[in-house]
Formats: sequence, C-alpha cells, structure tokens
Amino acid sequence: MNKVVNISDAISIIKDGDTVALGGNTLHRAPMALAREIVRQRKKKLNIIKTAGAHEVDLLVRGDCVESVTAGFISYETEFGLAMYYRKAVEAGKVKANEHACYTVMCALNAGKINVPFMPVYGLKNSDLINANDYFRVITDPFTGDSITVVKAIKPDVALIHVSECDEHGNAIIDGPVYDDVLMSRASNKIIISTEKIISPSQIRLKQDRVVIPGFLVHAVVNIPRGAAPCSQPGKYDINKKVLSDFINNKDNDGLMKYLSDYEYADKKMERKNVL
Amino acid sequence: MNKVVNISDAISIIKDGDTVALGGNTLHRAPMALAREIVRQRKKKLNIIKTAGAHEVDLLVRGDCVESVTAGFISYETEFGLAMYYRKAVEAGKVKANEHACYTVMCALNAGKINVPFMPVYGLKNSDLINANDYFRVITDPFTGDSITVVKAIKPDVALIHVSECDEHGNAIIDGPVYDDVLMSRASNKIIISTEKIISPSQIRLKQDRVVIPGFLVHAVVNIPRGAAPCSQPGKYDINKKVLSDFINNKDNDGLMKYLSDYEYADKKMERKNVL
Amino acid sequence: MMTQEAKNVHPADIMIVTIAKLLHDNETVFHGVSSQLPMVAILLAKKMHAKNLNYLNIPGGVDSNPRNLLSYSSAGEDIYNNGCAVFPLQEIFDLSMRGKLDVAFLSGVQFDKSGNVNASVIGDYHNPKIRLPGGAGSAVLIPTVKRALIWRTKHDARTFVDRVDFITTRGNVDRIITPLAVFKYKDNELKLEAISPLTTIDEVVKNTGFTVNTQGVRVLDYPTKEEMLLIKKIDPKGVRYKEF
Amino acid sequence: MMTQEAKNVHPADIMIVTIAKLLHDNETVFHGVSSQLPMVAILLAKKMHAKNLNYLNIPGGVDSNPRNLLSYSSAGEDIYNNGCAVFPLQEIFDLSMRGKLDVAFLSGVQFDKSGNVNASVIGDYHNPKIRLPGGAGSAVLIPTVKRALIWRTKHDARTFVDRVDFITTRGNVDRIITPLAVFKYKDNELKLEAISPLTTIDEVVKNTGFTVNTQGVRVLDYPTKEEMLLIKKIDPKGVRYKEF
Repeated sequence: MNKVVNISDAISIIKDGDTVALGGNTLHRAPMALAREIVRQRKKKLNIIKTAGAHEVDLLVRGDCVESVTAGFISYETEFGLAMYYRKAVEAGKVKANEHACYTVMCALNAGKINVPFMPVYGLKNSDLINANDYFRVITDPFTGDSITVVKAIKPDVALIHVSECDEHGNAIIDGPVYDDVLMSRASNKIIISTEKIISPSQIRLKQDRVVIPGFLVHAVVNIPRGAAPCSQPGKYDINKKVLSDFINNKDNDGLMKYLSDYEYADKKMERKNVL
Repeated sequence: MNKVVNISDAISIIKDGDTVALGGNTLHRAPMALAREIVRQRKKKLNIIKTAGAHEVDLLVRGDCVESVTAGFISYETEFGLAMYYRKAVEAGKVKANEHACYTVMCALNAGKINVPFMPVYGLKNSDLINANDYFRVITDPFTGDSITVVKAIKPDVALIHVSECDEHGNAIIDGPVYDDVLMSRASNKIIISTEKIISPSQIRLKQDRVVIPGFLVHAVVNIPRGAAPCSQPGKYDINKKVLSDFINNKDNDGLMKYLSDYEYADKKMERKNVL
Repeated sequence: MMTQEAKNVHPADIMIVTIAKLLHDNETVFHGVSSQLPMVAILLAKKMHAKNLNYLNIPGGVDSNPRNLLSYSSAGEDIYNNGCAVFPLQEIFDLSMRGKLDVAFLSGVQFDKSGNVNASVIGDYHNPKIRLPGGAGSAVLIPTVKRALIWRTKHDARTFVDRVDFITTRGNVDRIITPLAVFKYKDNELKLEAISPLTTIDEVVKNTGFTVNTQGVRVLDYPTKEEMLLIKKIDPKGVRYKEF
Repeated sequence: MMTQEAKNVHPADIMIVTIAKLLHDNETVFHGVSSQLPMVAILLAKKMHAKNLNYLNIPGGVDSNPRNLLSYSSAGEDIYNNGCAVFPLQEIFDLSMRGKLDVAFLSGVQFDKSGNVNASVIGDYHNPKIRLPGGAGSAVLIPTVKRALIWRTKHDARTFVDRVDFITTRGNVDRIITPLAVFKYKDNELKLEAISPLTTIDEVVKNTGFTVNTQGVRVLDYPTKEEMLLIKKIDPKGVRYKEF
C-alpha cells in the first residue's frame, strides 16, 4: 500500500485529546515538521509522551496544543537552557507534568507494546514519586511475597517519528542513534512517519537488516527533507542555533507565527512534486 | 580485555546445576561445539533454557547433563522428527520438562533482563498450563482490578551463543536471523561466545551498527569455525544430514562417543594456533 | 470413479490451495516451526490474490523472497533473506498480544469438539505417556491472534477426540484444515465446513472422534493448473510433502 | 596568595580531573543529557589510566571516539559514532537494574545531608514554584548503579539544603562533586571529603546549608600539564565550560 500523503492529511489523523509519542531525544531527530503542523491545525489537549524532550515539547505547549506531558526530562540541555514555555505552563497549572524517570516511560511503553496493564520496575524505590503520582503502585510479588513497584502501561494513539529514509510502504531506516523510536513505534496504535528521503521498495530490500520499522505498522508517510530542523538529523544536519534562539527569545505571539510561517514552505514543498 | 580462551577453559565456567541458555533456533546456529564440550566435561543437572530447541538439547540430555528443560518446543522439525533422547528421558522421569509457550520463555527472560521477579503476559489464558506449573500465577492488576497471568523470571547463569564474528573483547556480530540470542545475552549472568571467526577491534568498529552483543557483557570467547555443525550457520553452511541421522539412529553409547570424538579435532583445532 | 485429476493430486496441494484462499491481501500472517505446508500456502497467496500480505516468520524476515526452500525447516535463513524489514519472533508475539496479528498458523496433536487444543502431552501432564514437542506459540497466539488457522496432516479418531488429555489452549480457533476436511469453529464448537474431493463424508465421520453434523458441507476444489504451476515454482523440491 | 596555577585554572578542569580519577579501568560508565563535564572526564580517564573503561551514553555508542564534541548536547551522534557496539539507553537502564552498571553520572538541584536528591520541583509537588526539568535517570539509577557520581556546577546554600523539598530519590550516592568541594556519602550522610584548591574550608561551610564536619579534609590537586593537554585535545572548543 502506498502510504505517502500530504503533511496536512497525515496530521489530520490526530484527534484532540489523543496521546502522542514523539521520537528523537532532546535536540536530535525530533519530528519538528509534524509538530509544527499540529500547531497549525490547532490540535488541543494532547497528552505528550517523550523520554527526554526539548524544542518539540516547548513548541506544542507554546502552541496551546497540550494537556499533559509525560517525560523524564524536558530541557534544551546546557547551551539553550530550560524549556521556558513548558515550564511556565506547568507552573501556571495550564499543563500537567507527569514526571517519570526516563526509564519508567520506557517501561510503561513496553507494557503498552505487549498489551499488559503494567510493568514491574526494579529500580523505582526510595522515591516520593511513587506516592505523588497515580501511575505508580507497589504490589506483592506472588512468587516471593516481596514488594515491587509497577508503572501503568502507556499506549499512545499515535507516534510521530522522523526517519532517514523509507519506502512508500513505510519500511523505515534510521541512521545513527535510534533513541526510543522503535519502542514508540511498537507501543503506539498508529505511526506517522516523516522522512528525509523516499527510496524505492527494491532499494529498501537491499538494506533489509537496517529497516527497524516495518511498513505494515505505519499509517502515513510524509516526505519532508529537513523535517527535524531546527533540531539535528544525525549524519545530515546540525541544529539551527539562530532559529532556536529566536524561538526562545521572541516570546510574543508574532514570534510563534513567524517561526511557523518561516518553515511552512519547507515543510510542504514536496507536496506538489512527484514524491519519488 | 582479551577474553579469547580454550574451549575447555570456557566451559569450565559452567558449574553442575547451573541454568544455561542456548542461542539459535531449532537446527540453526545452535552452539553445538560448546554443547559437546559440556558433555565431554560431564557437567550434571543443568537447567536448560531455550525457546525452540532440537539437536543441542537432545545431545545434552543424551549426555546425561540435564536436570530440566524449559522451552516452548523441542523437536528436529519435520524431516528428522522428534528429539527422541529428550522425549524418552522426560517420559522416564529422568528430565523435567518445564513446558512454556516460546513467548513465555522470552517474557521470563525479559523479566530476568530487567531484574524484576515476574513479567505479565496478556495472551496466556484459557490454558491448563497455568495451574499445572508453578512458574505461572494469576494476579490482580492494581490499576483496574482485572486478572493478569504472570510468568516467573528466568536469569540464566550462563548463555552459550555462537556468532558469525567477534573481536577479542567479545564484541559480536550475528549474520542473518538473530533469534533470541540478544535477549539471552542480556538476561544471563555470564556469556560464553563461540565464533566462526575473530576479527580485529578496528574491523569491529567499522561495523559498529551490526554489533549486537557488546564485549563488556562477555566472559569468554572461543574461536571455533563451524562451531554450529552439524546444525546450520546462516550465510555460511547448511546442516549435515548424515551426522544428524547417525546421531538419531545409532542409539547405543558408542554412537554418542563416536559423535563426540569425530568433532573433537574440529572443535579444538584453533587452540594451538594464533587465534587472530 | 476416480478422475484423472484425483489420481495425480496430493492432499498437501489441496490443503495448500484451501489455506491460501483463506488469506487476504494486506493481512499480517505468521507461521512458526515445522510449518512447511502453511509456508508454501502463504507464498502461494502472495503470488495470487494477496500480493501485499505481510509474511512474518520466526527468523524475522518480513516478506522474504525465498529462492531455495530448506527441506527440513521453516525457521531458517531462506525465509529471512531478501525481505523488506526485520521483525523477529518476539516482536510477532508482541504484535499478537496487541491484537494486530491477523493470522497465525498453529498445530496441535489432539482437538475436541469444544475447540480445545492439546499440544502438550498424551496421558497425565506430570507423568506423561507421551511428551509432545510442545505447543510453541499456540498457548499465547490462539487466544490473541485475529484468526488462528490450525492445520494437521493426520485426520483420525486419535487426533479429533471426544475430550483432549490436556488443554494447552482453547477457543478462538478459526479453522482446522486436514487432508480430509475443514472444520470451522463457530458458536463454541467445531463444525464440518468442507471435505476434500479425495474423500467422502463417511470417511470423515469415521475418522473423527466426536459427532459431526454433516449438513451443508461443501467439497473443496482441486487445485487449478495455474495454482499447481505456482506451487511447483515456489516449492520445486516438494518440501510441502515432508509432513506426510 | 594566589599562585600562577590558580590564576589560570578553571574550576571545570579541576572537577574533570577529580572525576576522571574516580573512574577505574574496565568499569561500565554512563552519563546522560546535559552532562558535558562528566563526558569530558570519562574521555580523559580513557586516555589516562582507564583505557578499557566501557563508555556508555544515551545515543547508544559503546566506547565511541568523538572527533568534534557538540557544544550544546551530550546526547548526540558525536558520542555514538566510531564505537565498538550499539547499546542504547534502555539497555543501559536494564544493565543498572541487573546490578551491572558500575558508574552513572547524575545531577539534581537540591541535596541534603541524609543523601536525599531533588530533581523534581521547588515548592509543592502538585503546585510547584519551580518545575525542574526532571531527574531523567536519577530516580531509578541512583538506587541501582554500583556508584552514583553526582556533579553540580553550583555550590550554595540553596543547593545543599537542610531538607530537600521533594525526594526524587535517596541513598546510594557515592560522591557529589562541585566547583568548591567533594562530598562522600558514608554511614548515611554526606561528609566533606575534599575541597578545591581555589577555595577555603570557610567558603565551603558558608555555602553549604547543612552542618559540615571539617576534620580530615584534603585539598584536590590542580590538573597537571599533561592532564590539561589531554583535556584540551578532547575538548578544544571548551564545551566543558558551558554549564558555568
């Protein structure tokens, strides 16, 4: 099945209130073009799932698309500092922060992947997080009678993943670090892929061992070269420091509108071309 | 650390009564040379872990090394029929068959990998296996109150894995199907690798993306070209039908002794050579 | 009176065509070990009406394109190579747990009318007369896959029994295909749906250990010439006959 | 009186050498996000006394050999490439759960004398004055790793407090390294082990919100010329200063 669609059709799959997992890590291979389209389409009350997020979470919160963020870490790391739109929204009570360890997000996604209601986590102990959050519980191991913390399963409605290349069926290759993208692709009900490049199914077969997301799991493929910008794409391009600084510093609504419109041409330029 | 050792030193790591996971699947990439050395060293009361096993389990049972076999399937598949040494030993009460679905072996190893006492399994229901075996239990999901079956963790003492190539540190590459070998390498306390070929650490770095077992997990490396024979090694050699037939048909003790001695030269021939 | 067709056709080929027709385009379809008959049936369906069927197997090749089927195994590299992705066994199980595996081929040694499947032991579980190879994926796949297709190359009263010795799993069987017949599981019991053109209703009834309703049973088609040509191209060495 | 050495040395470099010396050969050592200082310290240790240290990180490169450290991140492809294996974050956590991770570098925003670590909020958890970025791996790694090394580039009475606002995790901290001092966790409390040559005992006491026993404290070494040469070779752009 040819799953290549326009970015607007792809993102229209997402419904208000959906749980959305985002691939990449901090400023690397974040699905930025797809996140921008979410803001353009004014999606609301999304529940965001990420292990370690940065710009994409900050953008979605700034665009008023977010109800909660489930993550282990949200920050631009050292040079660009904290994700201030996210932080202010949490402090103002507009967005709920579901604080996890990065690992408990993964464990929750692993439970989603295998369709069980929870996953035991050995390391989560001696933490106020257990009692402060309703997604952790302590239960009894039926084999020994000992206590073990469990985390509630997370099953995202949609995963957004930006890849290096894929074919029209969605068989996808990720160059460099895979981060938690493969896990997210398994735990989520639907997958929207944006890709730097579409290659032919016969080319994909020559690289079978590197295809980490099989096409039969994929719902939509969007051809977006530089779709991770202004974040980095390993092996391809580094972050755009000026864009990130402007996004962080131009705090008024015009700053957001300019950011979105500056990328609109690039995010949609392949739509009228022959995608292959 | 250079971990390359003789086959006898590698197998001497295994103690009587140990739980031993075996890589490969049915007649493919089974760690046969390592299994033969176990029989030569007359190890006793081993608890064998395998998803779908064949000749290596049959050999270890025939060699009187086995107390129990935890597996989803033990058979030579269609052409060579059932694993009769295994089957007769179970029927005679000499070996305990811990019957699993292949998947519950994987789930138990996954629990071992993340050091939790059990793993929930959605699919295990409507089965007499649950009550007939003490490694399954039904518990209550603390989030919903629903029932869920769990399987007890398996943490093998040692995993035996035959690989396509590795360096002296144990950084290992498997060509073709990986089966459950990576999972076993994570769940087990120690790993003994036998390899078709030892390549240099700098060659390994050129193939980083394909190194699925990192050397720091590995305890011993043994250089054994054709170490999976008479089973197959994907990309390298097919099964030896004559040897398998003889093993199956020559049921007396001489048959076993001949089988072991016929392979002894090949299993140990790299020991006095410069291994690199 | 035996026709020309009947004299030359092997029950395996009738089973293969029957199975292939049960598979639909775009479905995810899995077989495991000792499954050469379903393997050929899947490859046949992909060459006929189900070009986009997603063929999954133990070694983990997705839509592999085997050039030389192994004679002794349905878990080898022949069905891993030349695929479009890697999706190994654990992932396939996980997929079924999530309700996203469309078809799995499973087997067993005893079946009863209520849809109970035994792949574990003959006799007492803890003190068995016969220790069977084990159900492999059956115990977790049959309850979770959308359609569990069971095939068995033996059809006799020791296979289709009044009551299985042990319930490895039960329910959610879609169909059981044998050299003699096809059973469909419906309203909590196995119903005779079709018989092979090589047999008779009486022979089926005699070889089935539970009572069979013989109303509304259809006769399976012989393979067409085109189907046989495709089967022979997929499996020139005849690995599909190994189970017989 | 300030020596020539003291005038030129940056606290980051003293911290890096101090940290590097805490790492041993053949250990498995992990750092996460926003961890450029430990990153340089690990790479330094590998060039000095710990050539076979197994360097693990978020992108999953094992013993990567970075040629051009990113200025803004410790989770990028620079520390993935040119490694000897792939072992991504989830695997590293799993390794720590199994008790096989030797060292993890973690941070936090508040620490108290009892070894409690807060990386979650300032103020009330459900109605925070300040929402911190989150503890990333801390909550599960500190209880499970053999040695949790915590570094923090701020050392003041708001960081080292009498009682943390929230216990993200506690106990099993090995050491806390700051620009002023090194604390060792022993007998269930943080003990002052060493101070920087750039500071005084009094300054450390003044900037620590809990009482400090000042007996038996040693002074950290300045980096040697050889150490500084290696540090500059590893990090010519000075990414190690980004946190200051």
